Amino acid sequence: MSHTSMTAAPDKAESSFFARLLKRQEMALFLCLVLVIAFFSFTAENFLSVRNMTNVFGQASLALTAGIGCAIVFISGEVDISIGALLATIALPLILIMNGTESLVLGIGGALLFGLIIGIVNGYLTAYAGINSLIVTLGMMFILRGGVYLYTGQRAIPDDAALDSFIALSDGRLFGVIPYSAIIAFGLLLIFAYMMQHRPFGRQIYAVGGNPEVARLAGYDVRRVKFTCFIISSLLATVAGIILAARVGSAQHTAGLNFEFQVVAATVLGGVSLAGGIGSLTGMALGVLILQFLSNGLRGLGLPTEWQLVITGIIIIAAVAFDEAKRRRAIGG
Amino acid sequence: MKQLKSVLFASAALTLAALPAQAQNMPKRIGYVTNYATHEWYQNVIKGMQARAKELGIQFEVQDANLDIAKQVAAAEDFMAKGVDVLIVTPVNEEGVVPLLRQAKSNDTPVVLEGNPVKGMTTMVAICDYDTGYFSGVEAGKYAKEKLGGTAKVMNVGLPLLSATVLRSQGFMDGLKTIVPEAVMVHDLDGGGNPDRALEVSAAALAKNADINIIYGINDSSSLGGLQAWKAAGKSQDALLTVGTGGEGLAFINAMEKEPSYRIEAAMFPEKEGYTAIDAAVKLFNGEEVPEHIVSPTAPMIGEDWKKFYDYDASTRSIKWDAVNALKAPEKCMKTAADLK
Amino acid sequence: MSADLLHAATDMATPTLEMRGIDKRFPGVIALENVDLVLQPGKVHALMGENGAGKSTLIKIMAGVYEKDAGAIRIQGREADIKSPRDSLRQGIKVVFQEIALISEFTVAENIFLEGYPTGRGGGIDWKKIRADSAALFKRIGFDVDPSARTGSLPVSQQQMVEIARALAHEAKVVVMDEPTSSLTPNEVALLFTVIRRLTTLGIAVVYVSHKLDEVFEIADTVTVLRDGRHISTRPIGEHTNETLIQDMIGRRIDNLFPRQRTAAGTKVALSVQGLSTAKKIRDVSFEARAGEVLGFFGLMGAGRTELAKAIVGYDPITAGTIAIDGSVLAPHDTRTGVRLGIGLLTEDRKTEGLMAELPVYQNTSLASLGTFARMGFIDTARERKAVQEYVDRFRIKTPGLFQQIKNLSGGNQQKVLISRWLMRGLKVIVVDEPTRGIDVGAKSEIFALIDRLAGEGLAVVMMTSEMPELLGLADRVAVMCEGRLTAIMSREDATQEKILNAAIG
Amino acid sequence: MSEIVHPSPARRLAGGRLLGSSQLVLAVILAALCIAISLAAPQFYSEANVIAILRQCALVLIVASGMTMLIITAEVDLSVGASLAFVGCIGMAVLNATHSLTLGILASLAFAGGVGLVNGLVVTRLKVNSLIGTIGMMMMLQGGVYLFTREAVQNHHQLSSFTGLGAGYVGPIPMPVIFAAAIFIIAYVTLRFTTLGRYLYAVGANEKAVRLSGLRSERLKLLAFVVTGLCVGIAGMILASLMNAGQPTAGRGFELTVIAAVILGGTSLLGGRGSLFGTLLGVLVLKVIDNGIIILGWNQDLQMVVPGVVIILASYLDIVRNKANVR
Repeated sequence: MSHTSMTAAPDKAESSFFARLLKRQEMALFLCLVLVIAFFSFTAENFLSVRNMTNVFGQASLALTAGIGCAIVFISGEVDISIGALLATIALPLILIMNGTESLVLGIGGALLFGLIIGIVNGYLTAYAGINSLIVTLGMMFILRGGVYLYTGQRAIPDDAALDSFIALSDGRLFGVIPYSAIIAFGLLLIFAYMMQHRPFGRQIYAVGGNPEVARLAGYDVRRVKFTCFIISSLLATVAGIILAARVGSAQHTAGLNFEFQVVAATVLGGVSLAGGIGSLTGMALGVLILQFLSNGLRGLGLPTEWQLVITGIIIIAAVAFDEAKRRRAIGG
Repeated sequence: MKQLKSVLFASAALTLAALPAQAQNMPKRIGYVTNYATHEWYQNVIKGMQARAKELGIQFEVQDANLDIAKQVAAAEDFMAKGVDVLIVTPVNEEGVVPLLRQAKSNDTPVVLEGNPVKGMTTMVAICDYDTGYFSGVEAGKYAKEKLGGTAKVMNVGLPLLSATVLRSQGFMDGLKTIVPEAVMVHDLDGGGNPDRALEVSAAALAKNADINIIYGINDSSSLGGLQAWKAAGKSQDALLTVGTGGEGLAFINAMEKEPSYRIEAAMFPEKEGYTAIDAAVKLFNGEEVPEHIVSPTAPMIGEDWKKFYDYDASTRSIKWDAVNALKAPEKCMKTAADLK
Repeated sequence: MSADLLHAATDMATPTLEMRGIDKRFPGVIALENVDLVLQPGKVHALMGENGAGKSTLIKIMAGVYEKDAGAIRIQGREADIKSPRDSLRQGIKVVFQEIALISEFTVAENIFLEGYPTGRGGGIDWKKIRADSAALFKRIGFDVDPSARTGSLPVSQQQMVEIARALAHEAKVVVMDEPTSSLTPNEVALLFTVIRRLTTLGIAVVYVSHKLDEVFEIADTVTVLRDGRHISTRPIGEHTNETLIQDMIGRRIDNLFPRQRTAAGTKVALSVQGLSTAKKIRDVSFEARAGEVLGFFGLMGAGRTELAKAIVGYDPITAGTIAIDGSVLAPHDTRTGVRLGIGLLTEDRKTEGLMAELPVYQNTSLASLGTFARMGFIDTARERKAVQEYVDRFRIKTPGLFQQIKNLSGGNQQKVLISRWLMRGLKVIVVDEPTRGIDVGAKSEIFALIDRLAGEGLAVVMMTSEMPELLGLADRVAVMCEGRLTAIMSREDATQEKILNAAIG
Repeated sequence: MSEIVHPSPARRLAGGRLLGSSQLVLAVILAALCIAISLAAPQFYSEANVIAILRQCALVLIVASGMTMLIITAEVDLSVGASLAFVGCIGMAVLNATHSLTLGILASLAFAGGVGLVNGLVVTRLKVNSLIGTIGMMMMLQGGVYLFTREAVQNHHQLSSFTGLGAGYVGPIPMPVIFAAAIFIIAYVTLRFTTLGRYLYAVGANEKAVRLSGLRSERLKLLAFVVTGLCVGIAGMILASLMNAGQPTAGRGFELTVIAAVILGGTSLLGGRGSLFGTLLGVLVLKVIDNGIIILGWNQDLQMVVPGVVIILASYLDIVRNKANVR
C-alpha cells in the first residue's frame, strides 16, 4: 500500500464542484443509464411510456432492496450469496402466518424475525466463528433452498388470506402511477444511503471493509460491524421477499433462483468492489437500474432470453474491466 | 420447410371449415409469456401458436420467464404496457400468477392460460395430465402382461415440483393397475425434469432395487435419463419397458427407433396445444363463451405409431395436422390438480 | 539503582499511566516478564530495545491490541481494564503505530476523526465541523495538507504526519509514537518535535519509541530500556551516553556492526543502466554497478529508491532507457528475462512481495531455482531439501524444520530465507531494498555480513537504503537520489553525511 | 509483524503427509457415513450401487481436479456448469457432422479449453475479479447454448465408441471412473511432484513474490483456467455419452457442486493451500450423501440441506482445529 500511493498528486479541493461530479464513478454510471434509456426509446416500442417506466421501477424494487444489503456486505469486505434462497424462504412464514391470522402485521413481523435469525446465523459464523463468508452463505443457500423444498413438498403455498393491504403491495400505485413496491425500495435506498454516508456506523462499515486492522485500532468492533452487516443484508432480502410474495401472491419455492447472481452482478456493475471499502449505494442502484432497463428494453425489442443472457454477461465483464482499467490508469499516473 | 407449409395450409383449410361461419373480429396482437422457452415442449407450443397466428393474420409475440416467476410477472406487465389485445400465459407456478390475473382484469386484458390452472382464471388450454398417464399406463399394462410375464415394478422418474407431472405419474400407476393389479411403484424419484439429474437419481435407485422392470418418466428427459442410467449400469433392455411422456421433441423419436425397451410414448402434441390456445384467445377477444378448461388431445403411441402424427427428416419434425386434429379430446379430465389435495 | 529511580519518579506526581509487573506469553515464548513502565504527565519517555525486546508487545498492550497475562495498569492512579483498542482509546491512550493506520479511501479530514465522528442534530455526521476542525488543527501545528484530499493519494511521509495530527484531535492523556520518523524528511522530523513539545506543555505524557539514538537524546526526558522481554533500566536521559544506552539495549558491546571482509571491488561492469525513466517516478537515471561491489543508493522517503529497484529488475514497466546485465540488454522488460540474465530483487516489503506465508520454509527458499532440481518437470525433492538444508545451516536460519510455515519465523530469519532464495538461483546482480527493515540489531549484523559476503563472492550488490550508518558501513560507492533523479555518485572515501544529505535534499 | 518464533509442531504442508489433518476429519466423516448408511440399507454396499456412486463421482471429480488447481491459484470459475452443457452439444453436433469421435472430442476440448482461455484472459489481462468474470461467462454460455441449438442434439450415428465413453466398462469398472482416475492421478502428480504444481501453489500464496522470482504468474493462472476448461470438455463429452445426446439443459448447479466439493476438501478460497486428495474425499462425501438419501428412501430435498450443513460444519471444524493447534 505504501508504494502505489506515493506518487499520485493529492486531489485539489479547489477544482469545481461540477468537475468533481464528473469525475465520480456514479456519473459514468448515470451517463451509461441515460444511454441505455436513449437507445431503447428509439428502438423499443412504448419504452418511454409512463406505464412502462413505472413498471420497470416496480420490477427493479426487488433487486434494489436486496442490492442494498448485498452492497453493504460487500463494502464491509464480505459476501452474501444466500439472498436468493432467503427470498424464497421468507415467503413461508409470511404467507403461513397471514393465512393463519389474517394479519399483515403479524405476517411481516414473522418474516422479519425469520430473516433476522438467518442474518444472525450468517453473521455469527462469519464474523465470530471466522468461516469464509462465501462458504457460509453458499452452505446457507443450500440449506434454505432445500429447507423450502422439504417444508412445502415443492408446492407453492397460495395466499388464501388475500388481505387488501398485502395485495396493495403488489398492485397499489401512489396516485395510480408509482408502484408502492418502488416507493419502499427507493425509501430504503435513501435511508441506507444516508446511513452509509452520514452516520458514524456507515463510515465504520467503510473503514472495516477498507482496512479491518485500522478499523480495530480506531476502536471499532470489527466483528460486530460485520455481524450487523449480515443482519442488515438478511433483513433487506426479507423485505424483497415480502414484495416478491405480494407480486406473485404466494410462497414460491422456486422464487429467487439465480437472484443472488443478478444482484451481485448489478452491485459490482455499480462499482461496489468485492475487495471491500469501495463503492456506494447510489452506484449499486444505478447498476440495478441499468440492468433492469436493459432487460426491459431487450424484451421490448422482442429479443429472446438467450440473447438477453449473452448481452448481460458481456456488459458485466466489460463494465468491470473498464472500471479496473480506469483505476489502474489513475494509479499509474 | 416446404413440406411444413403445405401441411399448414391443409390444416388451415380444415380448421377454418370447422369454425362456426360467423364473422369474427381478430385481435391485432397477442402476447405469450411462456414458462421456459428453451424447453422443447414450449418451443413446439410456440411453433403451433405462431403457425395459427400467422394464418389468422395476428401479430404474435413471445416472452420467456425462464422459470423465474418474478420475471414472468415483469414480462406480462411489459406486454400490458405495450397494449396487447390478449395475453396467453403458461404459469411458472399455479399460485404465482394470481396477482397477474388481477392486474390483467383491472387492465381489461383477457388472459388465456396454457398448461396449469389458476384460481380466478377465465379459461385454460391444457391436456389432461392424469388421463395421459392413465392411458399410457393401460398400454404399459398390456405390454407387461404380454412381454414381461405380468409383473410390473415401476421406477417413477417424477417431478414433484408441478401438479401436472404428479398427476401423470398417478394416472400411469392407476392405468397400469387396471391390467396388472399387483403393479407397484418401487421408487418415486425427483428427477428434476432434467436429463442429467434424472440419470443421477435413477442410477442410485436402480442399484438399490434390481427388480425394476418399468421406467416411467414424466417427460422425455426423465424417461431417457432413467433409461440411460439403466444402460450405464450395464443391464440388457430385454426385460424392460420404458414409457415416456410428452413427445416434446426429437429425443423420443430417436429413442423409439433405437432403444429396444422404449416402446410407449404418451404423446401430448404441444403444437396442437399452441394452436388451440390461439383459437381460445380469439374467442375471448370476441367475448364468446368458453369452457373453463379447453382440453387439448393426447394419445399413447406404441412402437411405430409416431409416424402417423409426425414427419421426421433427421433434423426437424413436422406435425401432421390432419391426423392430430382428428384426435378427439375428452370434455373433462378424469382427475385434475384440484383432486390432489 | 534503577529501582530507586523508579521510586523517585513516583514521588514527583501522580503518574499519568502506570504499568506494573506486566507479563505476556505467546505460544512457547515469553514476550514480557514483570515489566514496569511509569509515565509522568508532560514528559517524553523513550522506550528502547532491540526488535524482539518487547517494546511492540508493551505498546500493543497499552493500545488494547493484546491483553496482558498478568500485572496491573493504573491510569491517573485508578485501576484500568484494557481489553480492546476501544477501551484504550476511552482511557485517553492514543497510539501512533509505525505501520500507517489510515483508511486510504477516506479524506484526510475523515481519518482525523475516525475514532469519533462529531455528530450534529439527530446523530448525523457533522462534515462541516470535521473539515473546519481538521483545517484548524493543521494550521495550528503548521502542517500543510488539504483536509479534503483522499488519504491514499498522499505521500507516505504526509500520511505519517496525518497520523500524528490525529493523535492531537482527541483528548489524549498518553500519546505513544512507534518509530514515528522512519519515513519522515528532516523538515518533517523538526515539525514532529515541535508538535511533541507542544503536547508536553499540555501535560500529555508521550512515549517515544525509536532506534535512533540522536533523536532520543534530543527529545526524551526519561529512557526505559527493555531486553528479551525484561525491564533493564529506567533513567533520566542525562545519565546516558550513546555507549551506555547501546550496552543496556544489547547487553554486550558490538564492536563491529559492519564486519567488512572484502578487500577491493572488481572493475567488471555487471549492471549498466542508461537513461532510465518510468511513468511513475524515475527520471533519466544512468549508472553502472561492478561485480564485487556494493553500490549504495541513498534517498529520503519518496526519492524513488524502491521504484528504481523495481524498474531495473523488470518488475515495473519503464518508459525510456536501457538496462544491461553483463552486457545483455534486459528485453523484453520483465522479471522472467531479468532473472534469466541474472538480476533479482530482495524486496523491502517481505510480507506482500516476498514471503509465501502459508508455505513451508523449503518451498520459500527454492522458489526461484526450482528448475534446477527438476528433471522433465518433476522435482527431486530429496535433492531440493538437501540444498535448502545447506543454506539453513550455512546462514544459521533458526527454524524448527524445513516444513515450518515461514510466517512463524522471525523477521531476520525470514530475510535470510529470501536471500538464500536468490543465492540458490545464482545471480550476477542483486538489488536489495532496505535489507534490514524490521530486523533486530543482532540479526542486522548477520544480514550485513551476508551482503558483504555476496559482494565478496563477486556479485554486484545494489543496495537501497534510508539508513545512513548502513550506507556508510557497507557501500563501496554511494549514489544519492532526489525526486526520481540521480543527484550524485561518490566513492566511499568521498562520502560524508553532509555531502550525502545535501545531494538528497537536492 | 511480530518477531516471535512460534515453535509450534512443524506442520507438514502440501508436500508432506498424504493425509493432512483436515482431510482426516473428512475421511472420518466419510467412513461414518458409509457405515451408517449401509447399516440402515445393506444395498448401499452392493456392487451395482458402489459402481453407480463411483460413476457419479467421476464427472464431478474430473472437473473438481481442474477446479482445485484453479482455486489453489486463488481464482475460481463459476462457468463450468454452463460450459458442461454447451460442450456436450458441440461435441455431439461435430460428431454428427463428421462421423468421427476424435473430431467430436477435439471440438469439445477446443471449445471448453477456449472458454477457459477467455476466462483466464478476462481475469489476468482485464483484471476482472474471477467471481464476476465467470458469472458473466456463465450467462453468456447459458444464452449461447440456446443460440447454438434449441433442442437436445441427438446422437445420429450411435458410434459404439462414443456410447462407450459414458456407459462402457473396463472389466467391472465404468469408463468414466477410469477417465476420472487418470485425470485425478495426473493432476495429483502435477500438484505434488512437479515444478508446475509447486508454482501453482506459489502463485496462490503470493503472486508478487512469484513474479519477482522471474516466473510468469499470469501465465500460470491462465494455464489453470485452461486446464479447468479442458476438464470440463472431457466431463461434457462423458455426460453427452451417458445421456446419448447433447443436452443444453444439463449442468444446472454443477458449478456449485464442484466448488462445494473442493472447499469441503479443505482447499482455501484465498489460494495457496489445498490438496487434491481432500477434493477426492469432498467429492465422495457429497456423492455418498446424495446416494444415501435415495437408498434410504428419504426425502430427496435433503440432498440440498445436508451438503449445506456439511460444508459449514467442515469449515468450522477446520478452524477450531487450527486454533487448537496454535495453543
